Amino acid sequence: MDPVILFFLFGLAAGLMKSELRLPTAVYDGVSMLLLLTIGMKGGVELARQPFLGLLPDILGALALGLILPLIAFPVLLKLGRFKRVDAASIAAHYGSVSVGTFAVGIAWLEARGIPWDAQMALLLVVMEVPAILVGLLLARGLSKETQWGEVAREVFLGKGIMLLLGGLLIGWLSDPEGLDAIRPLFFDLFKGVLAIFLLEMGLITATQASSLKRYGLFLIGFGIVMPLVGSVLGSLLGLALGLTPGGVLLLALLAASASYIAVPAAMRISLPQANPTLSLAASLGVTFPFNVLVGVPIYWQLSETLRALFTGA
Amino acid sequence: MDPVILFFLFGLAAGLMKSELRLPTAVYDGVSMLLLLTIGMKGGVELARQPFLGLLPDILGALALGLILPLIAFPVLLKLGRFKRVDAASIAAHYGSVSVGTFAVGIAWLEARGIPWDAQMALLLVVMEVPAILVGLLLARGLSKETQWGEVAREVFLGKGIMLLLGGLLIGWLSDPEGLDAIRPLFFDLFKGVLAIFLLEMGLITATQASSLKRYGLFLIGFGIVMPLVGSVLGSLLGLALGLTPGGVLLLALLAASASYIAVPAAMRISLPQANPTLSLAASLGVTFPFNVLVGVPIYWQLSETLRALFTGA
Amino acid sequence: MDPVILFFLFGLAAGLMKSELRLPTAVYDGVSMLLLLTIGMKGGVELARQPFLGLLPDILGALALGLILPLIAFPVLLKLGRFKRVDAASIAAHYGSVSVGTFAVGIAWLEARGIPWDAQMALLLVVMEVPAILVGLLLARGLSKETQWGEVAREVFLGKGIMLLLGGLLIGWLSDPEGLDAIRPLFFDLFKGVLAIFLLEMGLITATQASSLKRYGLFLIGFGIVMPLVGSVLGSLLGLALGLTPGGVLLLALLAASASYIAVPAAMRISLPQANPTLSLAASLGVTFPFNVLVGVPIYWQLSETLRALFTGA
Amino acid sequence: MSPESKPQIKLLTVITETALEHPLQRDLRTLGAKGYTISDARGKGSRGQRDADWEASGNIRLEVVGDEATVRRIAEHLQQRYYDNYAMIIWLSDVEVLRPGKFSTPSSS
Amino acid sequence: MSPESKPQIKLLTVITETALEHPLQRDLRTLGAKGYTISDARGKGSRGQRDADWEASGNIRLEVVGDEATVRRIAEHLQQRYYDNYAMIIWLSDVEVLRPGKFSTPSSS
Amino acid sequence: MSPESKPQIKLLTVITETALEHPLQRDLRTLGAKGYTISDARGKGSRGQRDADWEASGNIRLEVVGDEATVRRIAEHLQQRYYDNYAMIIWLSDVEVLRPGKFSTPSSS
Ligand SMILES: Nc1ncnc2c1ncn2[C@@H]1O[C@H](COP(=O)(O)O)[C@@H](O)[C@H]1O
Ligand SMILES: Nc1ncnc2c1ncn2[C@@H]1O[C@H](COP(=O)(O)O)[C@@H](O)[C@H]1O
Ligand SMILES: Nc1ncnc2c1ncn2[C@@H]1O[C@H](COP(=O)(O)O)[C@@H](O)[C@H]1O
Ligand code: NA
Ligand code: NA
Ligand code: NA
Repeated sequence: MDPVILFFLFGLAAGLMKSELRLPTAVYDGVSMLLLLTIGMKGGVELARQPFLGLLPDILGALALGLILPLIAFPVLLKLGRFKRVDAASIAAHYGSVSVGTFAVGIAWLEARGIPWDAQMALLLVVMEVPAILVGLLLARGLSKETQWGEVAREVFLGKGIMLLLGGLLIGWLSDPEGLDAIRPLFFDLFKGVLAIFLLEMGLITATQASSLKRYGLFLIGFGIVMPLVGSVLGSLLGLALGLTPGGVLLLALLAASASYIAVPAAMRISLPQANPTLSLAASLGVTFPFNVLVGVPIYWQLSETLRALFTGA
Repeated sequence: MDPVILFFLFGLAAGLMKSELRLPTAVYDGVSMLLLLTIGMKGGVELARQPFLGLLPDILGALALGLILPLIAFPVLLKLGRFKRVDAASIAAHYGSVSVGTFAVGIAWLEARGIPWDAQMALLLVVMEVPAILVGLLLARGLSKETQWGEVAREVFLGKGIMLLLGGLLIGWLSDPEGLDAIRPLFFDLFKGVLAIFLLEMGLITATQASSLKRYGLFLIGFGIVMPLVGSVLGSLLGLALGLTPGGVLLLALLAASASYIAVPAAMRISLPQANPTLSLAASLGVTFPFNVLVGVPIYWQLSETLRALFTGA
Repeated sequence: MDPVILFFLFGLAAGLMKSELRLPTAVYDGVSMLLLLTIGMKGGVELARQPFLGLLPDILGALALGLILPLIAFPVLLKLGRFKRVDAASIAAHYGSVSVGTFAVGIAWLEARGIPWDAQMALLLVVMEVPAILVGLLLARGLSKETQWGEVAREVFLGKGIMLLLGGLLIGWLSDPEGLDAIRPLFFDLFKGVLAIFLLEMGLITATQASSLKRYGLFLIGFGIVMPLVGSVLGSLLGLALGLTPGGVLLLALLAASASYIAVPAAMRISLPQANPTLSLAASLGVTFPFNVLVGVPIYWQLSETLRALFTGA
Repeated sequence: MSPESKPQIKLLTVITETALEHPLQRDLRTLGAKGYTISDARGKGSRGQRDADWEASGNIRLEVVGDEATVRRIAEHLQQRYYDNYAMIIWLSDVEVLRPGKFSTPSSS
Repeated sequence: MSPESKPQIKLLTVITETALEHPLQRDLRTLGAKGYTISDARGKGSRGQRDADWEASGNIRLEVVGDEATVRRIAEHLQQRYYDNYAMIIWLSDVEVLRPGKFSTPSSS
Repeated sequence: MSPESKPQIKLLTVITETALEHPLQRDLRTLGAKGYTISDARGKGSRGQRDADWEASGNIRLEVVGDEATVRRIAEHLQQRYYDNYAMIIWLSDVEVLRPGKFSTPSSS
């Protein structure tokens, strides 16, 4: 088995056993920062290698995906799940946005198999973080004057996650290759080890969602599994339509399937405080994240290859 | 000289000079976690390579060693050292258990010399952490009803140290070799550098024991040197009896010689609060740890080789 | 562009945009410690390779430079800048001392170009940290009895920075080459990546000086640029007089040009509390550090090469 | 120290979610606090365990010293604005500030 | 604010060894505390310097707000159970809690 | 709890720059404090924002419990020695210490 996945399972088991194992916050923060910077830089390096032409359709496609996904999730949560309006809107926003940890697992999975992916994927990751937040706020309160959109934008764009991804992208883009070689040992060679440590902590955090899950029951579990499957289909189709490589299609499917557990919760806590944060975290962190990491990636690979065969006849 | 040892001496000197040098707690915690995981994984990788047969005698032997060592130490501390019953019991428990930092130094010493060791040593390390704690509690209070054995077991088994060692073992065991290659740069290539940082902090901590040592005097110093020598003889003999490789015999001698300064103090503080924690820390951290790290390892190597020649005629 | 510089610019931009990006204190501390140890060790390794003869002139020269620089800066700050006596003295002390972060950037710059430098530079770095502090205190209060020189010396010599540099020097000096190879992956291979992280945080910190700069105006900005230029000329000349290699001359110019932002502020806060710390930090951190890192290094290289041609006729 | 000579100085202590650190700082500026102190904390209350295990689950401990009127105004504002939707507890106590001059709006400072 | 209308609310502050964090949390649950706040600390007292240099040598600072009876019961329990064997100091002070309803067991809540 | 039976015990709280941690510890030793507790903090006051963003810009929160005379002596010393040149705020409050014996110099301990 891939040790990276074993680290996640180990964290999950330790957490469920209520062990005292815990990563110091500073270590977890440091590890997350490294991942975000590295993912950004990997993207930036590739972008520098090829013409910038033709990225606009990809960006618009990713934007659209980020807008549509919460619109699919919202009525389901409201009608079937019988959640309050604000809670349905907040959960929907989580699923329209993306998870960088999940994306990192996807990258590691492709790297382990030597499958390349499209340079712009890191950029699309950034693009997909934001729109669902706006949709979520609109769903919750309409075009209410109360919403301080400037505030929301500041909170999201100046948040740690997007800053590091964009910063990494720009650094990767503008750096000379020899310069990059000198920082490769820290940012690139350690990538998978750092991801392992990150997943250990994610396992521990996932375990803390168990009690919320028990309380809020089966519907959230079902939603947390079905919604990513729906997302992965849409993501695959968009990837194929955009003509991405197989690796790129997988990553877009994974982005669509993943749910935010950092940027969106933080934005919702400030902009939509009436929404219960434990609901959305239980779903995105307690169900969807482990589902994607443990079994989702190969499923989406299979799915995207099947769809490719169907549509391209290849 | 080995830079790893120089890092320890540097920390010790800086501490004794009352410099302001200090590792941030989060860095120390992170570094300890890496060491524990790596040691576990190194063990697990080897275990995966060979048949599991024949480990039971080793495990039983290690358990016995962990039970016998505190029984040797206790009367000496009570009669010769004139310590209170609870203090004698607590110190005895520290010496029956083991120190992972010391074990890591032993591994680095063997690696530097290209001497292999037996796969199960990391497992025996885990096995030897616990029994002495139980013996210590029994020595202090007999089979008193007051002792909440369930509590004690939870505290010990779910503590950070054992969790990480066992987790590492399992991850190493179950991982595919290619997967491990991808995390090697962080966990294996950095091992000795990380050990150096760890020993720097250990030197600083050791220095904080100087004042306690001054107060509690010569007996503790003598005990902190003689007891590991006794332990190393028993450990060597057990290793030879179990038919371990020379590297394995050294590591078992070192485990027996080492005294706990993390797991046991934490367990004693909760389960035997009347025992004075500065006494046992002064001995295990202020005397035995530096003794083992600075001069013990080569002595035990010599010793174990001599005993091997004696008994096997080789 | 060199990614290391891009990391600094990224931090600066993020800081000026008031993003929430911030390195956890423990990570910043850990990263600084690694840099200091590595710089010390790099120096120590080289010192071990060559005869110790002839270092005395270099040490005396560096000491003299550290004494002269604040004597040049002080009257300018007092007369032209119209600062209070204590503030002029404190700022002068900052510019007589050195910045390890700047030195690290210089080393990385030389390494990237394959230019060697003299082994003793790390030693001279240590030598130049201290004397300016004493000059600063003397300038502020004369040989006042109030000054507890013992205290000052303790504060400076036992501070984290000098301890780690000296410790690293000694470890590098006394270690066997094979031993060093085993810790190379952490301390040497990661050096430039660690420097990148460090500069990211330095950019963020530099940005926090913007408001002080606005308040204290143009003089500080001018001083923060002209003073390093003056220093670099003196440093270059001294380096040439001492017969250093081109790399060594550059590093000495850079040391003279750099201003302390850790050791001296800490010492001044305790020993000269009447001095306003925001003034000296605004200059050294808000102006001189970015100037040296962004444009200073190549300027000083050009300068030192020109001076070399002038004086040696080479 | 007779009650008529000095206005009562109060210490306001607020324990709440880390997410509110920035918004609270803005509020304090608007509401006329002369200063504040923040430290990190964890805890448990009517809205569950807040373990500081990770970013979103920590608490902060905010302290504001000031004259009674200002401090009560701040407390009431925070309660009204945040209490319903955030984990939060607020308490007041009497303190004596050395150099209280800066907190007494009427006469000095 | 007349003493007969409201029960006195007290703040209990305990400084003790980090090792007691989990046991104290269990005790608080048993003894009926409605909540608590913990932060990290270091210090010095009759049982020596506790520098937080490493795991075992740090302190925690525990705060519990509640009605006087509950808080005194907790304080006495902690003192009895831990004071002899652990570094520990306990103090009480008067506080006024906004929305104190939840702390007054008799009438409301 | 009648005022004549017990001397008043006070809690002194000081928020100041991290740079003063060591000097203050020395002062407390000299001035006869029986103990102290320190934790890390950040904040804002008349001398600007202190964000703890990096080493030199953090605050500490120092607490000393003791009999009124000792605590006032300490407070006055700190104020005199540091207040002009360092970010610092000092306040006092009444506390009741369990086992206050060790703080009352006259009779016991
Ligand atoms: N009775 C209490 N005593 C001390 N701290 C409390 C108490 N109740 C709540 N807290 C703190 O305030 C935070 C929010 O409380 P709550 O809104 O009741 O969940 C908790 O996480 C605790 O840190
Ligand atoms: N007089 C005091 N004022 C403030 N904190 C104290 C005092 N005495 C003790 N402490 C704190 O309580 C902890 C335990 O105290 P002790 O049991 O007296 O060693 C110390 O490490 C300090 O953090
Ligand atoms: N009114 C206040 N309430 C609470 N804390 C304060 C107050 N004023 C100042 N402080 C704290 O004391 C530190 C120094 O204050 P100052 O000397 O006024 O800048 C600040 O950084 C704050 O942490
Ligand atoms: Na998604
Ligand atoms: Na042992
Ligand atoms: Na200089």
